[in-house]
Amino acid sequence: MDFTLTEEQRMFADTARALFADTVTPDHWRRMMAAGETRDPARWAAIVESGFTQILLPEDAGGLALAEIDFALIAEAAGYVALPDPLVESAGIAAPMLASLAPDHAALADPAASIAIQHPANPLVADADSAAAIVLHRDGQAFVATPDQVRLVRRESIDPFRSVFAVEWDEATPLGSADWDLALDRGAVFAAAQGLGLAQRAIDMAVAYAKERQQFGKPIGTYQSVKHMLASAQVGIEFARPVVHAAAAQIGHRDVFSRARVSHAKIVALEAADQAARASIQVHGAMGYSWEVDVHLLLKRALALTGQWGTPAVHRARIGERLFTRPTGPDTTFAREYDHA
Amino acid sequence: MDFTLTEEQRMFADTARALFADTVTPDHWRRMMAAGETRDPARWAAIVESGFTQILLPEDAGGLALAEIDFALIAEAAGYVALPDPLVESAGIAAPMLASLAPDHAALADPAASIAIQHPANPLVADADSAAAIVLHRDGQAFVATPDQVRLVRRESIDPFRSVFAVEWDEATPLGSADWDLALDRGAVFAAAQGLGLAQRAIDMAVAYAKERQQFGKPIGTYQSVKHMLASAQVGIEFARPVVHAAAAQIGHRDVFSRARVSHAKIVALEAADQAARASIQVHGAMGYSWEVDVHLLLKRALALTGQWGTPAVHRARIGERLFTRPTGPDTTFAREYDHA
Amino acid sequence: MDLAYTPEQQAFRAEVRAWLAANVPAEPLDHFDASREGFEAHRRWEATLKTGDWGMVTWPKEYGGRGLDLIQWLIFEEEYARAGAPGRVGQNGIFLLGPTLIEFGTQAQKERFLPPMASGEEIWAQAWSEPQAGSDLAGVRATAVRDGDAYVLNGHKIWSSRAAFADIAFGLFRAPGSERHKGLSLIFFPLDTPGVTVNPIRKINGHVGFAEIFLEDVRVPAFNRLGDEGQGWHICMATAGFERGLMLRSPARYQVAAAALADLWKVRGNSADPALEADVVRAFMNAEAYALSIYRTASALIAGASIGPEASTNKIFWSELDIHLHRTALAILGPEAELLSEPGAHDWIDDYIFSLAGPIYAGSNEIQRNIIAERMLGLPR
Amino acid sequence: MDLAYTPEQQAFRAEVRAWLAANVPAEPLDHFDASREGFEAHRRWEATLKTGDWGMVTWPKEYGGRGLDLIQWLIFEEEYARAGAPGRVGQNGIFLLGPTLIEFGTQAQKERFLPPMASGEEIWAQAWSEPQAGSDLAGVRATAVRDGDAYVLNGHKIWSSRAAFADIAFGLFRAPGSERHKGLSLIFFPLDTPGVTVNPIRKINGHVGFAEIFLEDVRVPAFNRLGDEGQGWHICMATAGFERGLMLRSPARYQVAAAALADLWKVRGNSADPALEADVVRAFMNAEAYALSIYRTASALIAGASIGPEASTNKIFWSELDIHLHRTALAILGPEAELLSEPGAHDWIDDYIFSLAGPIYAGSNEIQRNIIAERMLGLPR
Repeated sequence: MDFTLTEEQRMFADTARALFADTVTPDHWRRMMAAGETRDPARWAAIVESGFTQILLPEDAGGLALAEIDFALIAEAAGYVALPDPLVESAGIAAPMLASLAPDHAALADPAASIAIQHPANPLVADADSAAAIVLHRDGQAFVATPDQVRLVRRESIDPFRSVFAVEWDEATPLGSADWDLALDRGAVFAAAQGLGLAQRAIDMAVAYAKERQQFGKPIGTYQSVKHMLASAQVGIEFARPVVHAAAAQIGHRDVFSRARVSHAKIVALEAADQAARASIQVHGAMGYSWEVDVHLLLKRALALTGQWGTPAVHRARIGERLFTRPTGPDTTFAREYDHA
Repeated sequence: MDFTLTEEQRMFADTARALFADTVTPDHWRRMMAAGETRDPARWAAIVESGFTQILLPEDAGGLALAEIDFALIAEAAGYVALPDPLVESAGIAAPMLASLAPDHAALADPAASIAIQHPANPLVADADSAAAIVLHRDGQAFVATPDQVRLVRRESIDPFRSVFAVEWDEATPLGSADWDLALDRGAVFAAAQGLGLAQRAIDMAVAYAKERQQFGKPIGTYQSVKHMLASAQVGIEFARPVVHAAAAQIGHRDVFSRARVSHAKIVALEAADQAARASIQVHGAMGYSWEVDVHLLLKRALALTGQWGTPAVHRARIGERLFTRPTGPDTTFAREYDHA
Repeated sequence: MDLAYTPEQQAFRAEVRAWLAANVPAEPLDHFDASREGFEAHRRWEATLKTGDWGMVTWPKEYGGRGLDLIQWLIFEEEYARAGAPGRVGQNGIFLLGPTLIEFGTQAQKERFLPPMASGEEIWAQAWSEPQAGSDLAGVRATAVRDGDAYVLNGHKIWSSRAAFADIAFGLFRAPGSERHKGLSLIFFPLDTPGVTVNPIRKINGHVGFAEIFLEDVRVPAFNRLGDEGQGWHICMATAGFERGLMLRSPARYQVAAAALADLWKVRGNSADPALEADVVRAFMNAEAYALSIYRTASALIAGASIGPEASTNKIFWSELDIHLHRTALAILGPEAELLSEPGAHDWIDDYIFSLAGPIYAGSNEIQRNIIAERMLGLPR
Repeated sequence: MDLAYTPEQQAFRAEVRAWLAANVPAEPLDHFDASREGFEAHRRWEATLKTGDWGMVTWPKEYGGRGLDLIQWLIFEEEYARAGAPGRVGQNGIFLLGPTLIEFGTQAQKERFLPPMASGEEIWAQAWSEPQAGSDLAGVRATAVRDGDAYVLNGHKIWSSRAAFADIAFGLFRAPGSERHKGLSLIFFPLDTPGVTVNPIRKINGHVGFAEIFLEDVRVPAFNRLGDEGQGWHICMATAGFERGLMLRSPARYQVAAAALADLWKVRGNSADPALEADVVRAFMNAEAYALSIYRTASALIAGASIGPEASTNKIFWSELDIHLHRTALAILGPEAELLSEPGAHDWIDDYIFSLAGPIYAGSNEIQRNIIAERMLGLPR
């Protein structure tokens, strides 16, 4: 029993944070919004260069064959900058699924290629237009297509960096049965990890503002109402993070216990993100309600991720299944299905 | 359309407040708790003297034939002192029901007699032991008995002033069909009115304490966390009171609209009481958690009343029926069933 | 207490309903903060309202009103919201400044400013905040120097709603050297006066709902000062009372939204989280409670009472109910909550984003809770 | 990261489980705050625990412990809670003072105080608060005057848990004339020392969980001072860290309560509000999250980290989850929530009342939020 991260995991996370800190500044956000863009080619090249697109791919597909907990730390760093580019869905969910079904697919051979995924939990497909391949879903079976083989209808998300599409298609390359539950688990746990990053960024921005902004002759950060709002939001993060990390570490169990933990992570991490973003907007006052201060990007991303990869209700039902049909109590915190079979 | 109280109504309420301020002081509470008593004969005599037991009785039963809104103001004053004696249930619910079924019953002839009532919404009967008559319920029919004609099994409530009994009985005097829905409406709206009083008392006690108690060199009432906790509780009261008063004024409509309003009043007034009592305990600190400071009496009464005369879930369902099956919108605030028949 | 409308009130409701049914545009207008076109379309709607004398029904007839009481005003608001009539682009004028003008203005000022306010010929922006004076409004630094029959204004205002497209603004200006609540005057300045520069600011939904205003030696007639010189703080607090109180946020809009939420639940509830039904019911309860509270206040005002610090409880209640209501809608919409609406559909996500401004503007809810604690409950400063 | 127990850890769990199964009293004991009899019954249980060397498994063997690590302590706590074993009447000693004594005590102090603490022969009360020093602990006024090899104590302590029946207490005393955080010393005083008067105070459930303590010229040996003279505040903060951190509230009790809540739901859910299922699930989630967080902290401590201001997040989280969990149970119980339990049944109402103390004691949640804001987030004082 050891709940600490390895040196290697911390290094990976540091690398990701440093890369994103350089390449996703508020200036980048604003330039991209002004131009209506949702990807940045130079940034994507740096991401590919760092190997982040290949973390979860098996070695025979040229990947690093690392685990979900490793990728979760990168997703958390991506959340901290509300990363516009499709790293998390492509490298965290779509690529590993495609690799499990069609390891020789051409899109996997190019580390710079992004892959999109249609999933029954999501009505729309993110970044389908710029993908080298789209993994498709029909009646439990998986298919694959390129964007020009399907009809894409763009819908407007409140998140200016989310490029989402209704995908209509008649024919595509069949890939056989696929593990859509595992895709959901990965989608949920990486959304949760992003939620942690979004939440911490929102608080960090609010703290910085509250130290500077003066009202009634002193920084607003000296007022208890501001302190307590942000402290409560930080409590939310502190008790979401261990759940997210445990969920990522246990995802491979693929049983009712691990699925409940993934669901728990998804619910509380996005709640933490929403709470922190709203607190941050309130602390920023009118400034927080303006387009010029970027805290709204965090709020909107948290809002979008809350509904994707399983709504809170879907995930609560999975936790309920574990709670009401399996043993409970303090000796079951790390239980696995076969322990009780 | 006039949402103000009449001069006469305000006078009644003032009389009640003055009477209770004199006869239900913290000293009275503590003496009664030490003695394990739930009624005070001298106080009851003063209540009877003021005519409060006869407000809702018809004139031919010696009553004042006033309306529920009049009695609600007295119930609010009773809540402010967590009145131990059975005025509200006896004079507000049981006596009017008995008067509607058996206007010549002996218990009604004596203004000092208290009457208890068994109702399908409540598992137990309050103050059944000291009642001159107990109105009983079986299969929608009403019966009446004296305490010695039934078997009373005392149960312990967390509220030291609530004397509650399981009532077992084989035979009693039949009174025919009764309007149990009207009894529920009265029980709910007067519980709500008591909730307003409980809530305001809890806040008043906390404000008084927060002005006196010093920490870190100044009164704790200067801290925003204390201010905002109490301000939020006060908001709860301010937006419960108009609902309670409207519910009491409209109870006679006896339609799906008026029942939804009664239910609304019951839910929010007891929520306000609970919120205010918990805030008051927190503001009092360890003092609030001790038996010596009486704020716990308010918390316990609020807790007991929350479950009696319909739980929040029961009342929410009644509001749902109104919301989902009747017209909604700003022109329906004061709607009555026949308006839309 | 009598909670039934009189026959006269019922007849008035019927009159309003009939007029609106005949006059409300069939197609929704572009939002008045979204574009100049949207703004001007709303101004034309105000002119249409004027043809029926509906600009501000509580005002005296000589200023474009109908001289009605607050209950009738509430009935008008109810029918207005029920009809889905356009938002009031003139709200800074008719709901905020107007009542203050009626209370503090001279006869000449009322004659000059009220009729075009009621008709939409002159649309008002507010200019309360400055970069260093938000919650701490007494920290305003903009100055007004008397020069003969005129004032010369200098300073920097921000978060001025409607200022991007409006005609005229009101704001607080201080005598040079004065401090805090003293030396402030409430002064009007047309936004096309030489020396005024207006820079629009986008809200988080992308609309230009705000602007910052730079004033450099802006010369306005002394006639444009409301009340006495140095009385600005007092007047401003009266205006804030209206803003937090029953004028700015009439209950009808929440009742309409709560009804729309119930409709959404009827359509989508089967495929949504069943636990959300409690929130749908709660949203309805909140809207009802707010309406009942405002009716009670209106009755008390008609009976001669005045609004005190309890207006701050209104601000907190409506802003929180608004957020809760829209969050419930988003939760029902689930994975589709993030999507901007298709044309003609209820725009839940945009209304949610708008609701987040509620606890911030018109005095943040933190300030409101301070006011309740100190002035209603008597806790020490 | 490896979230599986080692074979050794599993064997340890089995050992604990077997011992508890053989030794936990079949009938629940009277609460230790309810009566002297209940208190002494718990002391006897501590003696029984001692026969298995289970007094405080993390302590060194020479002081009555087993020298185990924090993961093993958590496993012990899990099995202890799971077995429904009696509450720890010695918690002020073993969880609060003990770790501080191990860090700051002399060899002689450890030998004198730890073994009877681990065995229950000497039961400790805490004496932090004074009438004017609650949240503001640095406001204590009780004094300690050095007189040769002794201290003479004077003052008035209050809200001392266990003091009604305990043997000895620890508290802060100041050098006369010193102020605030300076000049304080942490000193132990047996409650039967001449000059000590203990007046029990009833909690809102009627139990005598607190006492106030009057000290009049109470003479204790200088040996009873922990750490250096004047170092009391520093030591006290270390103790508070344990109190807010993982020691005082091990997660197992909440997991047991959450499981009981799920059982209550299975039995009564059909006749309760269906919306409450979400709260039952939430209570389980909260208990799990708290357990995971404590496992993470324990792993970090084993790896050499130390507990900082984040301990304050623990205090807030467990106190709020405890209240939420019990409120959910009361809501499920509906009209029967007010009733004290029948013998042998889970006492939801009494546990709810107890939970309300959580946000108050061991530093109110308001103080904890200040600490998080100032020391974790770096906001200005």
